[in-house]
Amino acid sequence: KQMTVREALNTAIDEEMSADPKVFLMGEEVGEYQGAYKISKGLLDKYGPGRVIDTPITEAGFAGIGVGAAYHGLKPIIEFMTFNFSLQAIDHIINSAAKSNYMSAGQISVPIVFRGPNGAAAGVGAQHSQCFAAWYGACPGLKVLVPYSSEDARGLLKAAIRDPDPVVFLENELLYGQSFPVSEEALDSSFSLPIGKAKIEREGKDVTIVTYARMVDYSLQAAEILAKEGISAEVINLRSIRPLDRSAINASVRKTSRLVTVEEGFPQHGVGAEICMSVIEESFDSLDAPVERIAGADIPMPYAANLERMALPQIDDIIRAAKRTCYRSAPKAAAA
Amino acid sequence: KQMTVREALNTAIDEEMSADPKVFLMGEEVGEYQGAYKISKGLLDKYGPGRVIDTPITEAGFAGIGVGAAYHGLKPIIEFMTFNFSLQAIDHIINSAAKSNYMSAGQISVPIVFRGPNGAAAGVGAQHSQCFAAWYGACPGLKVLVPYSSEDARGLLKAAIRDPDPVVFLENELLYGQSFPVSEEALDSSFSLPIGKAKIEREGKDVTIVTYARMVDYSLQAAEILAKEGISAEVINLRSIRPLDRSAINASVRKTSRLVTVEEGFPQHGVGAEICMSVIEESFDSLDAPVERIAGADIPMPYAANLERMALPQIDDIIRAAKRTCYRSAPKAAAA
Amino acid sequence: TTVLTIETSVPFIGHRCEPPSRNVETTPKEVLGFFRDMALMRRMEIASDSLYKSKLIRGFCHLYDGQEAVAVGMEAAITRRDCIITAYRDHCIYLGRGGTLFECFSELMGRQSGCSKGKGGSMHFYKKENGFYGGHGIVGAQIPLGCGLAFAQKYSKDETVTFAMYGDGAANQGQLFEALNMAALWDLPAILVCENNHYGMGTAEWRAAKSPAYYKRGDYVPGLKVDGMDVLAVKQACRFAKEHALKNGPIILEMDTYRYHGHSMSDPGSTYRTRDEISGVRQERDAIERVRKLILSHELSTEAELKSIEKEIRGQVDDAIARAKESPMPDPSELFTNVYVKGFGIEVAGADRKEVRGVLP
Amino acid sequence: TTVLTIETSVPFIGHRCEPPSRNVETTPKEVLGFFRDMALMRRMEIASDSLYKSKLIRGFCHLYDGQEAVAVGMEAAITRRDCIITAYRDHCIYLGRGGTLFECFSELMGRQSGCSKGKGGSMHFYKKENGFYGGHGIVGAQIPLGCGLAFAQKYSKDETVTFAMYGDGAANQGQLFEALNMAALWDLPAILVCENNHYGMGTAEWRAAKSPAYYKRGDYVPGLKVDGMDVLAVKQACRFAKEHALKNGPIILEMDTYRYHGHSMSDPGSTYRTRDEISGVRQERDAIERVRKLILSHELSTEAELKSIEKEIRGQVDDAIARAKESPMPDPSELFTNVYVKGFGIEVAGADRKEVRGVLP
Ligand SMILES: Cc1ncc(C[n+]2csc(CCOP(=O)(O)OP(=O)(O)O)c2C)c(N)n1
Ligand SMILES: Cc1ncc(C[n+]2csc(CCOP(=O)(O)OP(=O)(O)O)c2C)c(N)n1
Ligand SMILES: [Mg+2]
Ligand SMILES: [Mg+2]
Repeated sequence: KQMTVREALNTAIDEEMSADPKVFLMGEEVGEYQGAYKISKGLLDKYGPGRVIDTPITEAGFAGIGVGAAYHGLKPIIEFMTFNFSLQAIDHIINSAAKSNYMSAGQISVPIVFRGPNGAAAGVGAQHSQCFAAWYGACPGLKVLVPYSSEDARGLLKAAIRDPDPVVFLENELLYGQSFPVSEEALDSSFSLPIGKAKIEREGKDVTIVTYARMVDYSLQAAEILAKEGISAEVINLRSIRPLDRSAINASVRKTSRLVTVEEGFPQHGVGAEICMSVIEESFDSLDAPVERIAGADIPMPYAANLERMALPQIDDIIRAAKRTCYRSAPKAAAA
Repeated sequence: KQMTVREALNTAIDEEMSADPKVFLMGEEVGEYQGAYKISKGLLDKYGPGRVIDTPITEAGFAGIGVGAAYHGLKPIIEFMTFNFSLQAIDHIINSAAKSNYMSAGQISVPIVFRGPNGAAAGVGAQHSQCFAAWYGACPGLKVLVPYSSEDARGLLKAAIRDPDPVVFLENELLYGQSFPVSEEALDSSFSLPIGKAKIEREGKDVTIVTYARMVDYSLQAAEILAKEGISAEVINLRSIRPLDRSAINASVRKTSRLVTVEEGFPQHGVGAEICMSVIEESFDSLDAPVERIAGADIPMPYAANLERMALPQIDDIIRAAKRTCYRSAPKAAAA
Repeated sequence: TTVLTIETSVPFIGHRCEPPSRNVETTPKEVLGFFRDMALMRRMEIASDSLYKSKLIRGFCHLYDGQEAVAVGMEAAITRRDCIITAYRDHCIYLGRGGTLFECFSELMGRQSGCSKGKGGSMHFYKKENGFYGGHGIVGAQIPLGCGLAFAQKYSKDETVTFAMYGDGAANQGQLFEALNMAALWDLPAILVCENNHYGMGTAEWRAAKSPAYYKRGDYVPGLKVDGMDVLAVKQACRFAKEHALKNGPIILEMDTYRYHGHSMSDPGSTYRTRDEISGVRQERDAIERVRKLILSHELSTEAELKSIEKEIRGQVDDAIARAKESPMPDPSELFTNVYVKGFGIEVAGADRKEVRGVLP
Repeated sequence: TTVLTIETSVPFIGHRCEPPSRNVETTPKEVLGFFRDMALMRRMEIASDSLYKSKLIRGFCHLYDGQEAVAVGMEAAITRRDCIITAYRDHCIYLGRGGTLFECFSELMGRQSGCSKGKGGSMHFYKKENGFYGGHGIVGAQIPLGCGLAFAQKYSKDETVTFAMYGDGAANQGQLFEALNMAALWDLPAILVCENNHYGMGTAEWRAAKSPAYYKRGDYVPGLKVDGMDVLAVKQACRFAKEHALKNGPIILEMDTYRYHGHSMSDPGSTYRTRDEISGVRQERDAIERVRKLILSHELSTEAELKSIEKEIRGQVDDAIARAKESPMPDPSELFTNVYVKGFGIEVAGADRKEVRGVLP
């Protein structure tokens, strides 16, 4: 069976709301408008305005209300229309949610999910295109999930909602409409995926490509092309940025001896840098070539289509980096 | 001459305010109270309430007002009582300040400084101890400075105030009272330090220790002890997290072949990871040992003195890591 | 020249202030200018709608048609040394501040000749030399920014004011209350203009605000409720507000207005409001039709002349679009310019730092 | 038992509500309990001051002496199923909710036996089983959090309410206005208690707020101004507010109170206010002295008996301190516990991940 990521998220929320009356959904336009990106379609009708709650445009306020409700034992799902707007509420995510269980020595747990689209969409400019995986992933107390496929979306969101800790759940707008095959098992309402475990999307032996979210798609396409040129790439879909599955990454690199990281976010202090560090820490001697990093350009996102394309990783970039690790260089005409 | 970091910051602001009437200081308790940490002592008296402005406890509001004033051509210095509270205002730092010059293709420049103490103080618990160097350092459009000594503080703050771009200036509360020698040159009101250049605080040949802010102090102490044991450590004080002085770091590592990174912040996606990546990217073949990372523990900051100590890098940690890079291990009794 | 005195559609309603007179002075020239300016804005937005549908404009695009009287009436009361800042629904504000159709369409299509060289996009127009400070995508953020502009004006003793525009949805944002408190404490010459088009995206005002009387939401700050579909009322209110702000500090203007289009191009705009409601406003309150009637009833011009103005406008718009379409995309070297004013000659990386690198200017 | 009816010091002042009666019903037992509870709090804070000075307490430490009537009067009107949340000035709220002196001093000294096992510190006390949700260090953050507790109470049909406490300085925070709007839209049983001690750190209320009438700052939300130094007035107001909130949604209580100490231990508390002002409040409005007088004038007890209560309290405090001092620091293994409820057995690193590693439970 095929299912879009949108359906996967929608059914995950639906099933968890029907399983647990403590779960509710709150955010801007989640109810009557059916979600700015229609993720919550039908839920207001089904669960009513007591559990599907439209808020004013006041992220700090409703994120704080969500965290307070979680302190009291409810299980809020807080939707940010996009994660760019989570900056208004980030103090509650970090200081009110992530740290409370620790500061209270376990008295105040915070079973909450913050979710919404993260990173670049298409043509939405600098203020609406930022990826927050590295930022949230830096913070102890949070769990940070980054689904790619429909199975990821369903399994990880269900796990997130059931999890007793605060989870930042980063979706991707450009994947919402994408269809993926889903297994019977994944369609079961009891389905969930383990938090903190990466998935090997494609096995390979020459180079490991570690990536997440939409870049898994690009990396798989790159691997396909590389295969034709005789390079066998292993593609790891992280699924979870925090906890980071260091053992899966290191196991793969110990096999392939080469590593390319791919992310859409800004490079400095990014996910790629951490993956590199984790491999240097644990598998330095296995590396046959420098780790290659492909990331968003180190600039605010431009609007113009040609610049936007240059500002984001492309399949070619991944291929080129992978070849470099195998010491086959294919320089690109200098563009700037 | 000796000068405390507090005096260095105070005189830097004072001199720049006296040199340029467009410079003003705004924040909580900066005026009548003389600054929560007395950085602005005497400035209200000297410049009056029109230029030393006490605000209500509304960071989003006054940071936004500061950025707006900078759009119009003033040069605001916005003090956060600590950078933890910058989370309330972070949207203005990122979306209103860092991205405007780019989005407007150079029409709207934002000559503003956001400054205040960053990272751990002593015994102030999880909500008041976070280091934001890696977060802000990830964002194009910002410059991020991290002074260690009094000369750093004076030279970098003066550079920041004069700079036409938004600067995040991360001070350290525990260094405010510390005295450092300052040169004649640094006392001159024309003094400033270049943004984006690291400083070699101590030359060495066996291992490079790259660090910033208070950890420079610890690293220098570690280097001293290492020297007694025959290991010559080069200590690099980054001074600037963004731009990151990749060439200074790589030049040093190419000399020593070994690298230890030291930071107080959380490890994941931290400054150490980026430094490691930058060396892997540029000097992979020079590395004789895995890069070693010393960082804040991956937990919210605990209050109790013994736990707090374990949560922060100690001199011993740096020594041990440096020795590991030289293949002399000295394991520590497992503590947890 | 003749001076006309026209009565506003409805009385102003004041909060902690004595409202200005309903009788607004104007001239035939001004009224005809209003017609032309508003018609031009309307046409530009309709054309943008088509360009979006033919995929020449990408991403978010928020149209202003219906609300033109606010932009035009405001300009009539102020100078270009006064500042304006607004949210993402910014095309017409830009035009009102002296921007050209060509730069506007170029920006919308991401061309080098755009007002932000194609780097900003629909939501990020600016015209600093005429006091327009954008074009902001984060709901509510422009309010403290606007108060900051006003802070700078007062600091520099400019005797000018700032109009910070925001929607009814934005009116609940905490940073509004933070900024307003400071503006009031420090008597900043800030005018908060709430363009109440009665919906924030799909949310009706009363579902988002316990008290949707936005002109009163400053509590201790004065406010004025204005018919935002009556360009003369807007002008009168803005003149009044400017005077007030220079003397006494901040004031809120609630402009009762309406957007004809959906929130952005992805919103049909008809699920949360009835078609009757929309057509009712068009028929009874439309700002351009109001001015057309005024012109005809006062015989300032003829129906035929107005039609020919409209035709001329269509030509201008079509021409600007044609030229914009011909304009090149930004040069790839633009990728790395403007990240900083002063880049120290530092290297900056593209997606693959080993291939695409720039040196910051 | 005897019922006493006592008149409050001053009348309540209502905003958009009919204030409750000045005549408060109480009993001798309750009044004596007030005396004991407030005296215990006072003593605890004075002792904390000494412990801080002898460096047994580290970091920030914000004392509550002067404001005891708020914590005690509030508890008298509510149950432990009602929730309280406050800022960093939290020791006495914790005590009021049934916390012990021993756990309090242990936490202050960072011991394993502390109410947060030494991990929280002065600002982060909690007692969830009695409805106390902390202990928050970020000014204003506890207000939406408190509205969230109220949200949960309403969601779960608990028929209970939440008291969200904040200072006059916090009262300007935008998130207050955001949360209040939602609380009002959704009729949440949230009571916003503004403890107006007239200074936020070194800033007098009028320097931080254009309108320091905090009970009115909810604008469209009802409010009540209360003498926060009169424990019976506080009790009356809280009872009134609880009833109101269950029926009609949020309400603001402004408690006119005073902190005797500086803001925190680093603030002498005397640069921005006069010593006369402080001693004036102590002499004329002190909450404990008011109750002492009440007890003596109504002959509910004797001067000697009250002294002996105070002596007993001193003993309790000294004893708790002695025991807390004996208590061990947290075990190093605690470093990695409670980061998550469910750690999946994942490894977590200390400063040197190759040496100190924990496995998350
Ligand atoms: C902080 C933030 N939250 C959410 C959004 C998404 N968003 C963009 S416009 C909008 C509605 C704003 O409505 P209103 O303020 O009434 O202005 P209007 O669109 O009607 O002009 C929303 C929710 C945003 N851009 N910023
Ligand atoms: C967001 C934020 N900004 C600044 C601070 C620093 N700070 C701590 S308490 C305080 C004063 C608060 O005053 P008030 O709300 O009146 O409470 P009081 O201390 O008088 O009880 C300040 C500025 C903080 N903790 N959080
Ligand atoms: Mg609107
Ligand atoms: Mg106070």
